[in-house]
Amino acid sequence: MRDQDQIERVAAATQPLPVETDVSAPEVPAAIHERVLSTRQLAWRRFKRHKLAIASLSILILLGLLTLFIPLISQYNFSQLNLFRRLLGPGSAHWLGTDNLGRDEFTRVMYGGRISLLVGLSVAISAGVIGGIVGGIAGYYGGWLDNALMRVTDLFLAIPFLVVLLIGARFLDKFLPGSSLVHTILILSLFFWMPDARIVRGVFLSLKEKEFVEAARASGAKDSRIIFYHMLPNAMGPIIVNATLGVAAAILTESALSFLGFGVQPPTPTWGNLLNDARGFIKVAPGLTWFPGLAILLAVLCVNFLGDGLRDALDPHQKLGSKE
Amino acid sequence: MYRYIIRRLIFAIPILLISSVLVFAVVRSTFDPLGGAAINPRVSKADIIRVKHELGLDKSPVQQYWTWLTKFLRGNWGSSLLSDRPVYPDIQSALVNTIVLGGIATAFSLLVGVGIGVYSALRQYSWFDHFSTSVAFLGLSMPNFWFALLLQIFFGVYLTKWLHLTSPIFYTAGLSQPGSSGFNLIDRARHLVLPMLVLSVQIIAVYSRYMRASMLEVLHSDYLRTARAKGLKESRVIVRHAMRNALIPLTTQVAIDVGAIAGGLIITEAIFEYPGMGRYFVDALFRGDYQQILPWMMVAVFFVIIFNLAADILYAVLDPRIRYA
Amino acid sequence: MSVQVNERTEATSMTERKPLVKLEGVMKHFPLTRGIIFQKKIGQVHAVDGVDLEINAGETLGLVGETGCGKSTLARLVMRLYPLSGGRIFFDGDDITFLKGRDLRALRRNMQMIFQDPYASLNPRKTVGAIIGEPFRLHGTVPRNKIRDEVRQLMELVGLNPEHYNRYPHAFSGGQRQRIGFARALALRPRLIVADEPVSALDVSIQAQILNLLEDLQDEFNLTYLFIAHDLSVVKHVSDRVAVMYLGKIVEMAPGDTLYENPKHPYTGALMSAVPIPDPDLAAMKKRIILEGDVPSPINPPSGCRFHPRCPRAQFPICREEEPELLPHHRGQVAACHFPLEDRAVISEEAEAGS
Amino acid sequence: MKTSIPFSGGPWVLKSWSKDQAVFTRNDKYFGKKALLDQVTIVPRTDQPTEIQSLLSGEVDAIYPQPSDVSLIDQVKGTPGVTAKGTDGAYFEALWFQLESAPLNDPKVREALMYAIDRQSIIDTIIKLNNPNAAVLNCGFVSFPNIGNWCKDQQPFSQFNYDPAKAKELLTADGYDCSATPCTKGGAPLTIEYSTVSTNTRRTTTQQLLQAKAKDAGIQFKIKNYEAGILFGDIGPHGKFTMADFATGGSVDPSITSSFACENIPTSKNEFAGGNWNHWCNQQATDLMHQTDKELDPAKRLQLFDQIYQAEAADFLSLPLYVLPNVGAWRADKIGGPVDAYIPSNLGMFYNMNEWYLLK
Repeated sequence: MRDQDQIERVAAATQPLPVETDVSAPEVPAAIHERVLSTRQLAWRRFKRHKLAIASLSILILLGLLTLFIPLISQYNFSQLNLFRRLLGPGSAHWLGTDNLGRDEFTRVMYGGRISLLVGLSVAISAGVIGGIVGGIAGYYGGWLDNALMRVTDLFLAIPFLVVLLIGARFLDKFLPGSSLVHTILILSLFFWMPDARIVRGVFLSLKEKEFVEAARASGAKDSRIIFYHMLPNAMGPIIVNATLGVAAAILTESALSFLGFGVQPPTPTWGNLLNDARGFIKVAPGLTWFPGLAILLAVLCVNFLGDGLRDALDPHQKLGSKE
Repeated sequence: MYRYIIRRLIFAIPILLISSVLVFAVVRSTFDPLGGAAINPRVSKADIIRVKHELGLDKSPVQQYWTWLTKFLRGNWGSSLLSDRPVYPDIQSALVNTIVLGGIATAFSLLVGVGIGVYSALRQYSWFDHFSTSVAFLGLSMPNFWFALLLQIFFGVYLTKWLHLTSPIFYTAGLSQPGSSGFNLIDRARHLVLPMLVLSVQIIAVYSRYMRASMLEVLHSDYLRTARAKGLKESRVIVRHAMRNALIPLTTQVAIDVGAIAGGLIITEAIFEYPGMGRYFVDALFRGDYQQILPWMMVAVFFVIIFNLAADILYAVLDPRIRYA
Repeated sequence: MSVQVNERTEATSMTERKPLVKLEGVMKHFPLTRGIIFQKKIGQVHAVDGVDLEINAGETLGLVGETGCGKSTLARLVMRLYPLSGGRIFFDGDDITFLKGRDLRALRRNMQMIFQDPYASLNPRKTVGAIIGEPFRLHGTVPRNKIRDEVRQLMELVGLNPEHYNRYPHAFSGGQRQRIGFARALALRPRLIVADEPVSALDVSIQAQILNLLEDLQDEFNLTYLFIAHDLSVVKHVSDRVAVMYLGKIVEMAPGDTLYENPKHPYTGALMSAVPIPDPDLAAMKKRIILEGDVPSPINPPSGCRFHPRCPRAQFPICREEEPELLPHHRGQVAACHFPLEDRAVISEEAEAGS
Repeated sequence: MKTSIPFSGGPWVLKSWSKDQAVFTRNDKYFGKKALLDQVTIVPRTDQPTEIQSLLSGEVDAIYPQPSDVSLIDQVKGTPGVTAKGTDGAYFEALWFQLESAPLNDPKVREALMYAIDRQSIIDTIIKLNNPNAAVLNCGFVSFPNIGNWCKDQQPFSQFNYDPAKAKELLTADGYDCSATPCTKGGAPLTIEYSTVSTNTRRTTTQQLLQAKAKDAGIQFKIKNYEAGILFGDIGPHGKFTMADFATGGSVDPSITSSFACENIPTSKNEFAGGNWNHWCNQQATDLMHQTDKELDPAKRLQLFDQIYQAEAADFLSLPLYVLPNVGAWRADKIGGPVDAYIPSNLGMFYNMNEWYLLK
């Protein structure tokens, strides 16, 4: 009971919502006469009922495509200057106007979105991988290893998060040369994995006691196969939900870092540093403040709704047909 | 229970010590202690060597750590290399300011968040529930520095201009009116409103969602059904039984959050020029002032550890299911 | 394939002289710890506390006892799913107590397990085909491209529709799931199958089908079963010999009929009295013995005879101080009791005395 | 400085001082012109946007910010009663080259770089936002550019105007292949690392501007920025940069030996305390520097400095960009007096606060 609560507490401490992770039987036995559906199909069915999540997913896909194909859509390059057309308002030539160096704001917001989304996704994925490994090992082997790993996790959770990010950025700058984009992703992933680790550990602790894991061992499966082939797929639901919410948190954190002047450095635009650049023109060209801000809001909102929908879909407590 | 608490307290000491080693190692290896001095062209080579010796930077890392720790514990926190101001009084006042801001924001958010959460849970799927859920999502997804920026420009520039005021209704920077001395409640409040608002948006969103979830869980539990079946008044069922139990997880969450406040208001403080811990840290970081960063980190980490401990103990005290021998 | 068959015939002939599985003083203690980083051992659960047992090739050994008596732990010890705290296990004459890694996995080909909970023992994320086929993949006994056919054959063998190869476990009923578990256990053609309460989670109507299936399979594959249950009537139905376990120890072991007719240990007697009897006359004669008190905690098992706090025949101080040994009574019957029950009809007499 | 009040001469007495504000009151014992205001409070603000914000909202009455890439004049426009003024300041901003780091260890590349940098566009786009009269800076680096004669007539850097074609020509002559952008030599693209203070938006905007412009000259700038503490505490002294943008000031009576002489190249020998971050070692110039330190006659010193300037330009030591503007803005509806008198000076806008008064 404690563990479960701990997971929820910690999850809530580091991300927007308390995650109602499931660590019990991940299956709802379908009555035999029902049409036989795979777990995935059942999840998809539940997901489809979540209108907001569907809408969010569509918006995100659209946004993703826009940012990916922005070189084809826009006639401008994100770094292309036009010093004669600076700080223009929105218009037909420049949909969202231009910035202080006469660069097309629409192109920059989209390109910035590409970087921000890239950061969000990479961070969520690598955090998921780190957390999955740490939590998996801790949950599977238990004992002193579990204790040691969980104390490390606690330690990472305990240190003020942004402080470590700021100091960590410096640390990397000093000891590991590389682009600020890679640094930002590295640093963020290094401080986003703890909720994943806790969730995976919780799921593994309960799965470990499941007979199908014993059955696998009795069949002669190695630890690695049991962990990755048998247990991990059963932990995927909570991991995916958490990773989704992690994308949102990573986008917000990256933009905050950039806003403070850390994070991804110009000329690579991100939503955060676009906003930071816009501050000096808030009266002259308010659009420069509004558009990147709204873009962050929209993207993060959609990711959060998507995460919510996924939680509903992947949470096996929820039976198909019941209205909850 | 007392033994548990005492054991946890004793246990916190090695954790604090280990943290201090880590803090020292990380800060020492990341920052050049004299990096700040090097900015100043007037500092001579001889001075640097002298200061190096004074600070004991020519000794072994273990000796350095030990000297630093013993001094730190005795209250000798050193002085900033750049301004030569002693660090202790500045961190103290910064800490007080941050606790004031964080405390008020947390208290306010708790009040609003719990209210919204409980009401949403009681009226699940009502328009209020849907509305508050949507607003909570909006709050969670809002980049808070952006929100702060919008608030600043609205209250600071536009509203002041439209209403032909000489000073804004809510100030956009600082702690008190420049030049004022002493404490003026109204002035202080006018400075606190905007940063508090920015902080609260997210906390309210988290707490209300959290409260709603745990309240729903309690409402669907067997013992509550039993309480109802016993014929208790609905209001009593809600307040005495449901809310009390639903508040348990939130309480520990709040304890953890409060611990993080000491080091965690960096963005809000930076934007609102609020002279708290976050601002102190960012200033020190920008200048690379090792002498300021080290004690700051220790204070922040100390708070986190202590409040995490408090959360654990609170949890043990509040949750009757858990009994530690 | 042919080589394997040869081996088996040879092995079978050998085990006529030797038991297939032999347990010597097997113990399993689970430590109870406290503390976060520095764990202090504050006690241990004596789940299995010195068990000697032999399972002969081709027989079915039933193991009964109340919930929590350690029978499931014993099953897992035999399967080497847990490390032992003490004692030795021999399989086919070889000491397997300390097998590890590759050797241990190789042993799995010879012994398999069937689990109690048909819902928990199948990985919900894998198709039936993947579940049954996994042993083949793990041990490479069947070429990859043949696995599918082999699995379908197994499904047919246990009474499943091979068409359902690609379905997920949630689409099956409890009985069907247990059949899937059998198919998985049989895939490697093991010599020993440890069945841990294989029918206790099933409807009574399905129990019989499954038990019959077990018997059919035993004949067909010359299997040896360690059959665990808390339901004596089921055990008696399938077992050649029955061992009774109480608080981590075997208290009595005998051929099924002997045990039923002439229990020696008062605990067995009490268990037997709870078995429903199809003959109404006999049933009328019989009185149920209700044991008083709870099962004592395995953390702190009673001294001497572990049954003494609940035993209606206990005499002090001997029962409290001296641990009884397993002594032979009738042919093939052993029991550990200072004051064993007298032959026959004792049950009702005891019951009257007790009431 | 110590927390004890450090000084109290002049027209003001420091009443209290903390990290958040410094309060000055009139020094009634001052021998000169007594201050007209009873009390003045100085408060810190992070950056120019915030300072402007505070002025516009009426929270402060006068600001004297570090200019960023923000249009002070445009931002203030439209708020009646607020006046802004920008002039040349006392510091100058330049691109500094670390002469020992590739590819800038090749003088030809440095020469081409001089023509690849569009200084005029920096002035037009960024500096004029704060100082409408700004112009490209062309003299050497020794003193306050607008004080005294040190930077008056000599304009050794005026020859370097943005000319991408010429830059490419020079590079081609140096063995670079400029058929594609960026130019390449032996397959390796011509990339120059360009560093500055990451939190200074004026500089990062300049950077992006120059990066785009240099592309036309076949040169690729790779941007690698640091916080001030790292750039000036670690990267600069240890010579870990290739090209960096930062400001420097001189003194009224300059000596440049510590900044440019051979012996002041930071090395492990002098514990990296030397001021010659450019690693420029021109023995002739160093000798001239030593002479200037001994020369007492200002006219002769000026001549010697001129020779050093020439050597700087000839060695493509660095490229001066602009004089950092001094900007100030104040509520003209509230404050009277010669508020803007000292904005252009190195003494700062608040130097004559004692002559300011409140309008009723």
